[in-house]
Formats: sequence, structure tokens, C-alpha cells
Amino acid sequence: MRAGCWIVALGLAAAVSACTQAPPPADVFTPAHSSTASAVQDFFLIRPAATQPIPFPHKTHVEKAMLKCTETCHESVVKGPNAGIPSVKTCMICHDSIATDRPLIMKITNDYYKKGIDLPWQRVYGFTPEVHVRFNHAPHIRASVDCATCHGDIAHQTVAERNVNHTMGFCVDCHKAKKASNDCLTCHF
Amino acid sequence: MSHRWGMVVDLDTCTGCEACVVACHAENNIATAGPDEAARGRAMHWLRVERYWEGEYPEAKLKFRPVLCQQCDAAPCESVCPTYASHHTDEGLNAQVYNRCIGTRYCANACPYNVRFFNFFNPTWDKPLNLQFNPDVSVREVGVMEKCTFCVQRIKAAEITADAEKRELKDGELKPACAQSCPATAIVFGDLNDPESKVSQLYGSGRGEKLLEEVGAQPKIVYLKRQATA
Amino acid sequence: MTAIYGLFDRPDAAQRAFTGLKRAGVPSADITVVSGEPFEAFEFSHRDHSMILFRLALAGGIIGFVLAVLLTRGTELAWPLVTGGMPIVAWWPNLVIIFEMTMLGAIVTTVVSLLVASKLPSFRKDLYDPAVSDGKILVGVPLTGGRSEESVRQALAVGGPAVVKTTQM
Amino acid sequence: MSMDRRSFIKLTAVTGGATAIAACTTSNPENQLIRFVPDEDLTPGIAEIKNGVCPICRAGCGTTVRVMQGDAEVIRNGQHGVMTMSLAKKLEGNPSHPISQGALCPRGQASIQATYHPDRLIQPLKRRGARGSGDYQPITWDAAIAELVTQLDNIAGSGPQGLAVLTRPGASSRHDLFALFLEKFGAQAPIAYELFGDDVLRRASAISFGREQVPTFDFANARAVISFGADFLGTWGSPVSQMAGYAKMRGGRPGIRGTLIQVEPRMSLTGASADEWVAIKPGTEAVLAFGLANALGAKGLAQYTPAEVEKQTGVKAARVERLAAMLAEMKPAVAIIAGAPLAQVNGLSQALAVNVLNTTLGAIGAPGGLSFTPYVAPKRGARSLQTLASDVLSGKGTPVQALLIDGANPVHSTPPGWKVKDALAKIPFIASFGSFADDTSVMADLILPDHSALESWTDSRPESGTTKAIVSVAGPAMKPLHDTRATSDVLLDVAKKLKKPLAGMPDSFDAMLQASVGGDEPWGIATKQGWVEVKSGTRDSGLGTRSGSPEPRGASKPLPFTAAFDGEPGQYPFYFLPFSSQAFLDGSTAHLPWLQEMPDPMSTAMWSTWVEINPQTASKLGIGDADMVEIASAHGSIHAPALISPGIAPDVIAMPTGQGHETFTRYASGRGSNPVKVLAPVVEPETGALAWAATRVKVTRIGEPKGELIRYGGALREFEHHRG
Amino acid sequence: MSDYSTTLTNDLLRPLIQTSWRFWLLVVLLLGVVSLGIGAFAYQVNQGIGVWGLNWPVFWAFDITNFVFWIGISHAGTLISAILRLVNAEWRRPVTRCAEVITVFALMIGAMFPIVHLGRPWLFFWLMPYPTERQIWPNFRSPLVWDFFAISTYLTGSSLFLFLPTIPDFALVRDKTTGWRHRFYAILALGWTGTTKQWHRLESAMQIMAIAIVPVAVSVHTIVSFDFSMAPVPMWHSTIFGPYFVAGAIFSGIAALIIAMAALRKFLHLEKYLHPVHFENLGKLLLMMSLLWGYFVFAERLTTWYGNEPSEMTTFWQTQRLSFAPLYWTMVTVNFILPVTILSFKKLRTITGCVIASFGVVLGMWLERFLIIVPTLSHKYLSYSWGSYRPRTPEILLLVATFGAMVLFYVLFSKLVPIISIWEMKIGQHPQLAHEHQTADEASTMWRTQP
Repeated sequence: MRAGCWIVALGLAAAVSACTQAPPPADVFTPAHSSTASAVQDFFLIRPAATQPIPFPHKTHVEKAMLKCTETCHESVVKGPNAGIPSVKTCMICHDSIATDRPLIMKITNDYYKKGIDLPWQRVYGFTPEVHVRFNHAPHIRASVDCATCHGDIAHQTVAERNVNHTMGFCVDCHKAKKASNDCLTCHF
Repeated sequence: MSHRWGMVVDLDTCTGCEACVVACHAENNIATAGPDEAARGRAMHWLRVERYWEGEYPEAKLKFRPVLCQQCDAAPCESVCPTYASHHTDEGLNAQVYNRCIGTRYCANACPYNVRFFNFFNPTWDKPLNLQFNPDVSVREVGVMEKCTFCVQRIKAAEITADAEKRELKDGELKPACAQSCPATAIVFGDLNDPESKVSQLYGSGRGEKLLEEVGAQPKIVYLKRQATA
Repeated sequence: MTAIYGLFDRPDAAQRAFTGLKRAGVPSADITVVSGEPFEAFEFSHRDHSMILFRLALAGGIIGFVLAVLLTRGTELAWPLVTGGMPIVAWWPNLVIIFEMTMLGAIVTTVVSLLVASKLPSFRKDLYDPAVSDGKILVGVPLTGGRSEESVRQALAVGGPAVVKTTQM
Repeated sequence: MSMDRRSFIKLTAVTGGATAIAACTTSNPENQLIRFVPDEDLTPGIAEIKNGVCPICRAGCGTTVRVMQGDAEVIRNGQHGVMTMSLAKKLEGNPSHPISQGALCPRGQASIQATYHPDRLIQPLKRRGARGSGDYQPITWDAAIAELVTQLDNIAGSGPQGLAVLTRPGASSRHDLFALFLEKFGAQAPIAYELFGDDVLRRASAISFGREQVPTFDFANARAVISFGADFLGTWGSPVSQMAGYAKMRGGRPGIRGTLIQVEPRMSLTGASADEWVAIKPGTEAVLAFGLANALGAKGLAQYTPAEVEKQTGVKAARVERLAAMLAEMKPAVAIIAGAPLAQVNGLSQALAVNVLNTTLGAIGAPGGLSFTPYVAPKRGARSLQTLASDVLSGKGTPVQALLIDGANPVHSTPPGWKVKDALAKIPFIASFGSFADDTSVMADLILPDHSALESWTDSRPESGTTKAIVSVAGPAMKPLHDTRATSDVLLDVAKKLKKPLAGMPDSFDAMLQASVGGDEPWGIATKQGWVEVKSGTRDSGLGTRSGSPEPRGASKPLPFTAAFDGEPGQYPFYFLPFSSQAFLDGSTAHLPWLQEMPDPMSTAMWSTWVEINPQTASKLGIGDADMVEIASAHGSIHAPALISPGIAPDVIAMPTGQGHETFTRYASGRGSNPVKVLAPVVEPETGALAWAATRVKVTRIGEPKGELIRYGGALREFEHHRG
Repeated sequence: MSDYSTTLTNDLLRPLIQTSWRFWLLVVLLLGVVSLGIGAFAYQVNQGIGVWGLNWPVFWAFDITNFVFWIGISHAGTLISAILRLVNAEWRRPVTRCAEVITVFALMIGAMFPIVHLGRPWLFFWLMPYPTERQIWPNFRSPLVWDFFAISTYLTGSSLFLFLPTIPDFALVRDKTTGWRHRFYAILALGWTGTTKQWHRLESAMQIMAIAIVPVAVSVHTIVSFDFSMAPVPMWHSTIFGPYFVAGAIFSGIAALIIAMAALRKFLHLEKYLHPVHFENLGKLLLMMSLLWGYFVFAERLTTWYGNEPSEMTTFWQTQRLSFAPLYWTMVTVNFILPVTILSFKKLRTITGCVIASFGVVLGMWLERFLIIVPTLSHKYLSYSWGSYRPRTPEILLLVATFGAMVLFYVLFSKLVPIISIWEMKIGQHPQLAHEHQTADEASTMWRTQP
């Protein structure tokens, strides 16, 4: 039970400095957490849900517009590590002509695109820095892993949600099943 | 064919210019300690060029030896790590898994070459210097060990590309930052499992010797001795 | 149920009372002797000699050993990672763990079986008198099996001068 | 059964502590700034390789730039936000490039930090406080250019001779543009100043071989190289190509290993790689060169017998003979002289003496010898920085009304005797194009910060290091991070905006570049591979009419043959030898943190300067390792920690240049000390180049080490068996 | 009941019942010291262990020195008392408990340091084997994992070894007290009455424990020594380290015990029970260990010197003649010369003498651990990478705090538990048995001879 006592001790030590510790100065980059509180949040795997600028309906785009995830908006997913979140320019490819009368589309056009401001999408998935995961989408696509395996049935959701919990166990099980390398350096470097 | 990565350093052509040292910093997001911390002995150079004086004036001589992680096959740092943060991969790399590291620093103490470095604090970069970060390499945080990785990010990238193109890796297609930057091409990197590779050839050449071989860590870097006057 | 007991100043007195009770036909298993310190010298304490704890300790050790083997070997094979060029299942290092867990097994079982054997912790009312802590030695019998209070009092009297009390338990 | 971390902690009963902290809510720092719509189409995580030209030195290495997408905090039309843009990540040598050959020196590697430097000047500035105070106020580009235009218009009226430009030496379209601008404006050609300039060597080549140019050496095919003080593996000339050649000389040819002989009183980085290190009395290199030439059978040098050489140089006669024998046996052999031996009053004579030796060795234009890169030399003005300064102070000639500074930092790298700072203080208007506030540009009234090299069109015409005539050219590798403007564009803009617009200026800088490589077809190649071979307008690689001979010809006045040093030997017993630092050269790269923390190869010093002292000398003066010492000459004194080194002559005190900036970003300001500040204003009479190795000093211990010397390396020697 | 037993009981219960203001003052002071240490640790967790003086290449210094030192101290009690129980040395009776207490608390303090010294202490539980979704387990080849197992076994063992024989005394206190104390000790006594059966089980349990704890204790410090000897590092990679460390541990342990006993004797007025003869005996034991320690050091140094292996000689000369020589020779003086001179003479082997020697040894053994760690790390193989070390405030505070914590624990314990095992003292008064089994009459007659 020493363990318990120690965590409590740490916890309290942290709690003391939690609200006191000053965040690092803005003109300096550091991997340090902005505050002890956020450090503790990460420690307990507490992650705030992403809040999106507009409720983007994946469903509509996939079902009605018949768009393919990897072809229209997340095309870099087949080329390299990142799926990439499309900028407002991508939206306007279609939406300067399609459905221009809808309030949301008008919002995008006037409040963002015309002002030269991009939509502040927030990442739904993605790893915290301290887990040091260097994930590369392309090889997984080549290994014909379906998007839904890791991202759930986003295609039929409106706003994307974190459907799948990307724990290490989740990755490892799949790698074992598919006989992919389970060496730590496969993902962590 | 599985790879076994190795390196040869030619001490006869190395001029000690330290291009490799800076290249390593640039490639691997290694923090700059700053004068105060450097004075406390906390400067981090995954690759250092050791210099040793011999003799006295006017017969003084100087010899250089670039020292980086020797990627030992019987690495003392690995077996002492309680969490497997330091372990051996099937490609013969001596892996350092930052996220698994709890900072016992035991590996650094066990390492005969002192090539392991510790983040005593969270490193800092004056903005916007951080925009230069190599996105393929982690930025390490406080309390974790770090060391030369043989530029594993380049190895992985090259392997993934070769895999995508359904071909074997070509010798010399992949170089760690130090080898790539060396103006005297004193650093040669390659696959020891490929007998045709330049590194394998030089490995065989008589001039080779390993650093502190007597310690028995079975280092994977071979140093080609400095030659005498022809 | 009622019990009756006498408090004696000296172990030899207690011993006499003990013998007296037995002569009075009380089976020695029914006789409780309570003292503030062990009296190895006297017959009344020879009754309970037993090697059970030693055997249990051995068993505990074996359990610890087995668990240790399973833990080390099992986890090493669960995710085989090479370190220092050693084999995946490295017996010599594992022996350290195995030894410690064996000993831990033995120690823990000993303590557990001690508590069980001596009915500890027990907070029900036992045949007891705080006077024991003043060095008195308690010899008592429950009044069961048609045993008469008188006969017991007489038997205890053999021990010599003693405070004799009856108690509910 | 298995559990994740959270449940494990719960298991170990921490929830008390945890909730206590969870009470403190944190805001998600992500996306607090607005995002701008990116104006490039990029694939995240995929690297793109672009060409570049290394901006650090004159070698003109071609580089490749690894560019990847990233989020940068930028200011766009006054709004602070995040922008996804392509960012340079890593510089490598351009594999196809004839000079860099795929490699890069440490300074080149670090040059990327100049782009992302926290103390970069990110917008035009106008001086508010006193000169040198560094108190500036931001202004718009329109205002800045208007200001410059008005100033120039005034001069154009009063006398265009009043405009002067100060640059670093080099050959590039940028230099040409400045020259052209001045020419059209009616002013004198730009003044190019650099502490470690090669004017003496060029003049010697002109005299001996009819080429006013730094020679190119074919190390790769040489069997023996004798170098008189030339740090060609470290900082001198075209280090990357020279190192490549050296590597081939050592190991490129099966069975043959070239030998390197280094002649210098203080072991340089090159000396460390030498097979023979010959410590020689400073300023007597010529004598040894003649001695060797004589031994190798050159005419008219009979008086330079080995004995005589020993008497003058301190190099043992036997050794002279042995060296001569080696050179005679190991053909092809070549001699090279640069650096300190030329920074003497007799520098030119010394260079000429080595030319004689090379002629004797038959190294001229031969494989394994020396030749000249075909190349167009930049226009050089008659006026030197020294004369400019003295003129300004004495009010002689047409007074300089306005000075434009492009990159040069003379306040840091000129001897106090030249009074450059005082002169600058007297010039009515100074504008600087530099990206950083340094010792010189803090004197400016107007700062028009340039793009970084990675953000702009760059080119360079290497003077040496290759046998081909090439131009290294590269377009911007990334969009500008800050509100800066390419100096070339500013010049062209100003030329248009002047009251009397300058005629005959190119329409745009890239048009000018395109012209410089000679048309569309080479331009195509250039933009593709980062360099191109140029045919037109270059001198051939052949030699001039003159060939080296003992009696220097063409010199206007008789040259001093023996060195003379400033300072009484009695009072100032030591030769003072400043040397170009492997990390900082003359100091122009001292603002780059990687180079500050790069352990110096020989001293392993980081973030500091040091003074190299011979062990015997140190013990004589009671100086211990890292003790603070004072170096004093007749012209000034500095303090620095002592570094006791076996690689230096007892009568020589050496010190690296590069540190000791008054102003040069947070990393270099006020760090270490500057050896140039004790130098005597002695020049080589023929070229007027600063004789920076001709000063004598005295050394005194002033105190205990107080952490001024930060070293990375531990022991000096391997296998030290301390027995107390 | 005999007067002896009465006075014994009263003397030993007095500290539990009477409390002077001095006690509270002391507790407050010690709490202050301890909280300094906790503060230093919190600061270190917040900032990173850069607040210590550690550097490249000296990655361990005070932290692991304290660890080894305190684990060493812990070898006083349990081991000694177990051995004395097994050989049934009569003079052990008043000594055993105050010895075992040292073990438990020293272990608790020592066992903190493997956690405190971590770069990321909040992840210390990765040292333990527990099933996680990561599906990865500790590396059983690592001596640090051995440490975890050894220390937890030893701590469990010695805590129980301390607790079991106190149960009867708790029962005694229960009966002798009223109010909250009564309820409190009633719980601790677990309802112990003292039937003959209970006594038997208790005694055989104690015997098993004694047998089991001895090899465990030996293994613990051997494993601690493995932390060093398993690394191929000059002057660490040595076969002598196991026994060397165990001997050193017992050595420092005895010293700590002597100091503790002297303090108890003085402040709890236990002169009647802790006689000079106890110190005399422990003093002899200390003398023996001091000689043994000297022997080990001599053997180690001489072998190194003859071996003349360059990398080892570097460290060797660092300690013998160079930067670490002053510390080294201080260690030799206080660990060997001082104790041997004092303890070899019966005249000097007084309580005071023993205490002085013991203080010397405690200091010396801390230095020994420091001198094993730092000179080696700062002068390891490649001389380019040599460095130096200088401690900074936080780690010094931590060191001080550990001593504060030790004293605090000890003071509180002696306030709550009879520091001398009362019932075992009583047995000490029993007439010696002629032979094991005898008739009631024999026993009675023998008892009758009692005064």
C-alpha cells in the first residue's frame, strides 16, 4: 500500500502547486504542461471532448454527396502519416455553388472564407505528446485496414466523435492479430 | 531479409569539424541547454567528437574520435532497465522508448560510453526556433533518457517507402544525419546483413577496431584506425 | 453458558489445580489455562505442542515458488523483448524473484495460520480475567456435560488459595 | 483481468488526491489564436526537398532544404494568428553540387536557425533613442522606403559621392545589384570588409600568375600537401570541398595515402589532422618556403640553406631537409598558404614565396596542384573601410552623407585604432538591411530587415573550390515568416521611387539572376539542380602570363620581407594570434545557439572564449587552467579564461574570434571577449589589408576561474593514470 | 505477582501514559524537519530533478546513497534479533524490539528513494508487476525490479516479525488502561487472552519467522549491492560486493541500534533493563563488524591495485589520492580506526564509548556508499566524458529529512508501544529448565526454589 500513500503524497504535492504554478512564458516552447492540473488530467487520461466551429455532417457528405473519405477531404492519408483536416478552401471547392443558401454554408463563406480565416477544427483523435506515438496512416491503408476499424462508423455520424479508445492495448492486439511488428520502435521514437 | 544496422567511422579522414554534431541536433530536436545548464554539465550531444592530446610541444599530436551510441548487441543499458524502455530490436537497434522511461538513469550509469543523456528539466526553445522541429522525431520531456537512435525515423521512413514500392532497401539510400553531413565522408552507415554493403566491406577491412571492446558490450560501430605517415 | 475459574498467583499452584481438575474427571481439552506469560515448564502447557505451523509454512513457501515461476516465465513469454543479449526467459535473474516470493509465501502463511490457529482476531467474550495481566494464572472450566459447580470448586481448591469466580460466556 | 492506468490508480486509493486536483480546471490551450487560410497546397507529413545556397561564407555551397508543413504563428495584416505553411526543417549538402558534394559544414548546418531566430528583426525600424542605444520604433514599409528615398534624394542633390555601401566580400547578383545601384547613382563601388579577407593572397596570385583570385587546390590527387597556416579543413576558403578533397587524398586511392604537413605556431583544426605539425616562428613562413624551394632546386635562393632556415624560423635544419625530401619524393605535391602568415606586414612576400615553392614543385595548373576557378570577380572600389573611417573623421574628401550596411559588422571586427564606431557616429544617415541588431547595425537610423536566405532568391559565384565556372542559385524554400522584404527588391523599388529614377536597373531581381546565368536554358537547369555551369563572361581557368619567381614583380613599392610586430618585445613578450573560430568564423554566426553550444573541436569550449597558452609559459606566469587572464597590447586589453594547450608555441598566445559582441541577439551579446579589440591597426602595405597577426601582447593572471570557461570534454588526454 | 514484574510493567507502561511538553516540542521540531524534505520533493517533482546537482555523467549521487544507507541501517534489528532468538541468547530480551523497530522504519525510509530518485516519480508503479492494457510487464532482468521484490518481502516480513510479539503486550496494556487507550489497545491486541495454545502458536510462529527472515535480510542487501555490481562499470563490477554490502549493512545497523538504545535508556529511564552489559556485548559485535569491514575494504582495494586495470585505477586513485581522498580517509578513520581503538579496550567500551564509535560508523557508512557511487560515475572509461559532482540544497534537505523522519517514527513508536517486550522480560526471570519434558512435580519443586 506504500504505492497508494505515495500517489496521494504526489497528488497533494501536485494539488498544492496545481493552481499556483505559473504557465511557461508565451515566447518559449516547452513540452511542459501549462499547469500541474493539466499534467494530472493527462496522467489520468482525462481528455476534453473536441468542440467544433460548426457541426460538420459527415453522414450527409458520405451518403448524399457520395464523397470518399480518402479521396476528397483526407486524401493525404494514403500518401503519408497524417490524414489532414481540410481547410475551408476544400469546402469551397463545392460549396461556392452547392447549397449556398444554407445558413451554415453562408456562415462558412462569409465569416471564414471571405475573411481569409480558416475553420478552427479541433482534432478528435490523436495522441498526447508524452505517449510519443509516431503513427503513420499510409502503411495501415496499404494493409487495407478499414477506416472504421480505428475511427468507428464516422461515415454515418454527423459530428465526428471519439468512438474508439486508442489505447496501446487496442493497437497491440491488432498488430498481434495481423502479425505486424510489435517492436516498440514500430510506433514509439 | 531483415536488416542489421551498423556503422563505420574512419578516424583517418575525420577532421573533427563537428558538422555531424550540429546535423544531429538539427535532425533530432535535441534541446540546447544554454550556458548555465551547460556549465552544470547538462549539455546534450548525442554525438560528440572526442579529442585527445598526445605528446608535448613541439611534438604534440591531437586525435579525434566521434562517439555516439554504439548500439551494442549485449548492451548493459538494456538489461538494467526495469521497464524495457531500453531494449534491443530485431534490426539490432538499441531502442530507447521515451514514453516507457521512468527516469531511473540506471542505463546511463551502466553505459560504458556515456552516450546517454537525461532531461533534467523540461527543455525549452525560444520561439519560433521550435518551428524547425523535425516532425518525425519526438520532443522529449522532463525525466526521460535520450540518446542516438541511428536516426530511426529515417530508417522507418525508408523502410515504409521501400515497402510501398515493393522493393528491398538499396545500400546508401538511407543515411543518418551525421553520415549525410560529413564532408570527409568519414561516417558510413548500412546493413551488416548485406555482405555487399559498403559498411560490411569496411567492417571486414583490417583497420577496424571497436571502442572499449574489452568491456564486452559488443558494440556495433567499427572505428578505422588513424594511419601513420605513408 | 457458565464457566468457573480460579486465579492463582504461581504456576505450580495452577498446575496443581489443573491436575486436580483432571483427577475430578474433567477432560484436559475442556480446561482453559490463561497466563500473562508462557510457562513452558508445566504440564498444562505441554498439551498443545504441535508442528502444524511448520508444515503450513513449507506449503506457503511452495505456493510462493510456483507463483513466482508462473509470473516471471509467463510475463517474459507474453511479450518477448530482448535485453542485453540475454535469453527471453533468463532463469538466473528470475531466481532472485523466485527466492523472494518463496520466502514471502512462507512468512505470510505462517502469520495467517498463526492467527487462524489461535483464533485471532477474536472479539467475542472468552474465558478471561484482566487480573491475568497482574501475573495471575487463570484455570477454568465451562460448566457443561452435567458438571457440577461444587465438584469443580473442590478440584480447583487443590491448587491452594485462589480467587474462584463464575462467569457467563 | 487487465486494467488501464486510471483504474489502477483508483485501486491504489488515490481518488482523494486526484479529485483535489481535478477541481482545478484547465483551459485547452489548443486553437486560441485564429487560423488563416493557407495559401499553399501542402501534404501534411510529407517532406519536400528544395534547393538552397548556403549564406554563411563565400564558399557558396549548394544545399538542399527539407521542407514540411507546419503551423507558424504569424502576423497577417495586423492580425496575430496561426498559419499552416511550409517550413524549412533541415539543410543538407546538395549531392549534385560540385562544391558541397552532398555535405555541409557545421556552420552551414546551423544556418537554418537564422530563419527561426527569436531575435530576428521582423519589421522595418526607425531609430528613436540615441545611436547605439538600440531603441527603435516599428514603422511600415512604405514609411521606411519613403524615408530612405528622401535621404538618397538629398544626397543626389548635394553630391552622389556622399553615398557609401558596406558589404561582406563575395560574388553574387546581390553584390552586383548594389554595385550597379551605386554606379547608376554616381557613387563609388561598395566597400567590402571582412576580418579574415584574402586580399593579400589574391594580390600574390595576380603578381605570380596574373589572376587576382584565391586558388583552387586539387587535394584529391595530391600525395603531399604542405600548408603554411592555412586552416583549409576548418574555416578557410571552401572548407567543404577542401575536406572532400582531403578525404580522397587520405583514403580515396587504394594503396596511396597522401601526407599533410602543417606549418603554424598554433595547432589549428587542420594541424590536428596533419601527419607533421611544424611549429614555426610567426612571420618567417616565407623563409621556410624558400628554404624548401632551394632544397628542391629553385634558382637564386642559395642563401636559404637549412641552417639559415633554422636560424630564422626555429625549424630544425634536419627537419627542413626531411620535409624537402618528402616533397621531392611524394609527387604531386602542393603548398598552400593562408590565414595568419598573410596577416603580417610581410604577408604578400610570404604568399609570393609560397608561389615560388609551388612553381618549384610544378604544382601550377597540374593535377594534384593548384588552379583557378573560372569566375567573374565582383566590382571592387578603390576606397577601403579604413580610409572611409579616417576620411569621415578627418573630414577629408567628399563627406559621406549616407551609409548603407548590408551584413558587414565592422564595429566588431576592426581594430580599435581604425575608430570605425566613431566614424559611423559622425555619418548623418545610416541604413541597415541586416536581419539582426549587431554591434554595427545598432548605429543605424533606419533598419529595413531582409528576408532570411531560405525565404528569398539567393545565388553565389564561388571564387574557388571547383574547376568549373558555376553559379549556385536557389529560389525561396519557404514563405517569409515575418514582415520583412528582400533587400534586392527594396533597392530596385528605391531606384524607381527616387526623384530622378535610376535608369538601366533590371526590372526584377530574378530577371537579373536569370541574366547572370546566361539565358533561359541554363536557368532551367539552375532552378532544377540548384546550380549551373556558366560559359559566358568568365575568365578561363588557364594562368596568366607571369609565373612565380623569387623576385616579386608588379608590386608598386618594395615589399618588406621580414615581419614586423607592433609592441615592444620587452614590454609585450608574446605574439598574439587571433584565429577564426570553428563555430563562429569572425563572429558572424555567434548568434546561432547550436553553434554556441557546439563544443569547440580542440578546446571543447561552449558558450565561451578562451586564451590558449603553452604549459611552460603558463607555469612561468603562474597561470592555472581556466584562470582569468588579461591580454594587453599597446592598443587595448581584454579578459578571458586561460586554456593550457600543448599545441601552441611558448612565445605565442592564441585566441578565437567570434565572441565578445556588445550587441548580437540574446545568445551572443556580452558573451566572452573579442581579440580584435587588442589588435594594432597594422596593415599589409601593398593591399592595405589588416595585418591581424602582427601584434605583440603581455599576459597577466587576474584571478581564479569563475565559470567563464564552459567545457564539454573532461580530461585532456586518454588513459590518464592519475597517481596523485 | 512478583515486585519485579510490577515495576517492570510500570516502568515500561509509563512512557505510554505520561507525556511531557518536551515530547510534543520534539515531535513538532521533527515534523518541521520532515516537512522540509517533503517540500524539497514536491519542488523536485514540479521542476524536475535538475534541482539536484546531478549531471552528465554523474546520474546518481545522494539519492541512491541514501537508499543504500537506510536499507543498510535496516539490517540492525530483524537480522540481529532473529539470530539472537535462534541461538537463544538470554541478553537479547530487552534488545530485540527496539532493534526490530529500527528495521521497519529504516526500510520504509530507504524504500522511498527508488521512487524519489526517479525522473518521473509519478510512474513508479511501472516497477511493479500488474496487468495493464499495455500488455507489458517489468523487466525481471533489472536489479531495480529485484530491489522491489526483495524490499517488499523484507518489509512485510520484518513488520510482522515486529508486530507478532507485541500482541501479548498490547493485551497487557489493554488491561492496564482505561478510556480511549483501552479501546485502542483492545483493537491492537486482537482479542489476545494468553491461553496456553496461543502462547505455543506464537512461539513457534516466531521461530519460523526468525528462520525465514535471516536469508531474506541477507538477500536484500546482496540485491542492493547487485544494483552496482551488475553494471560493467569500474569498481562496481565486483564479486565481493554482495558480502561486502551485507557486512557493511549489519555494521551500520548495529551502530544505529546502539545509538537508539542509549537514547531510550537515557530518556525513558530504562537503566534497570538496558544494562552496560548489553552495550558491552553490542560493542563487541560492532568491533567484530568493524574488523570485518576493514578486511573487506583491504581485500577490495588490494585486488584492484594489483589488477591495475586502467579504468579501475582511475577511480581507485581518485579515492585514494585525488579529489575524493579527503572523504575516503575520513571514512576509513571513522569506520575503522576510531571504532577499533575505542572498542578494543574494555575500559573504553563504556556506553559513551560505544555511542561515540557508533556515530562515527553511521557517518562513515554513509560516506562509504557515496564513495562507491560518485567517484566511479564521474571517472568512467572514456576520459573525455569525465565529470564532477556538487550537491545542491534540495538533495541535502532530503538527506536531513530522512534522519528527522527516522527519529520521529522512533519517538512516536516508543510513545505508543512498550519499547521492551514485557512478557519476554518476564520469561527472562523464569528459572532455567533442566531438560525439556518433565513432570509437573519436578517443575513445581524447581519453581519453589524461586525467591
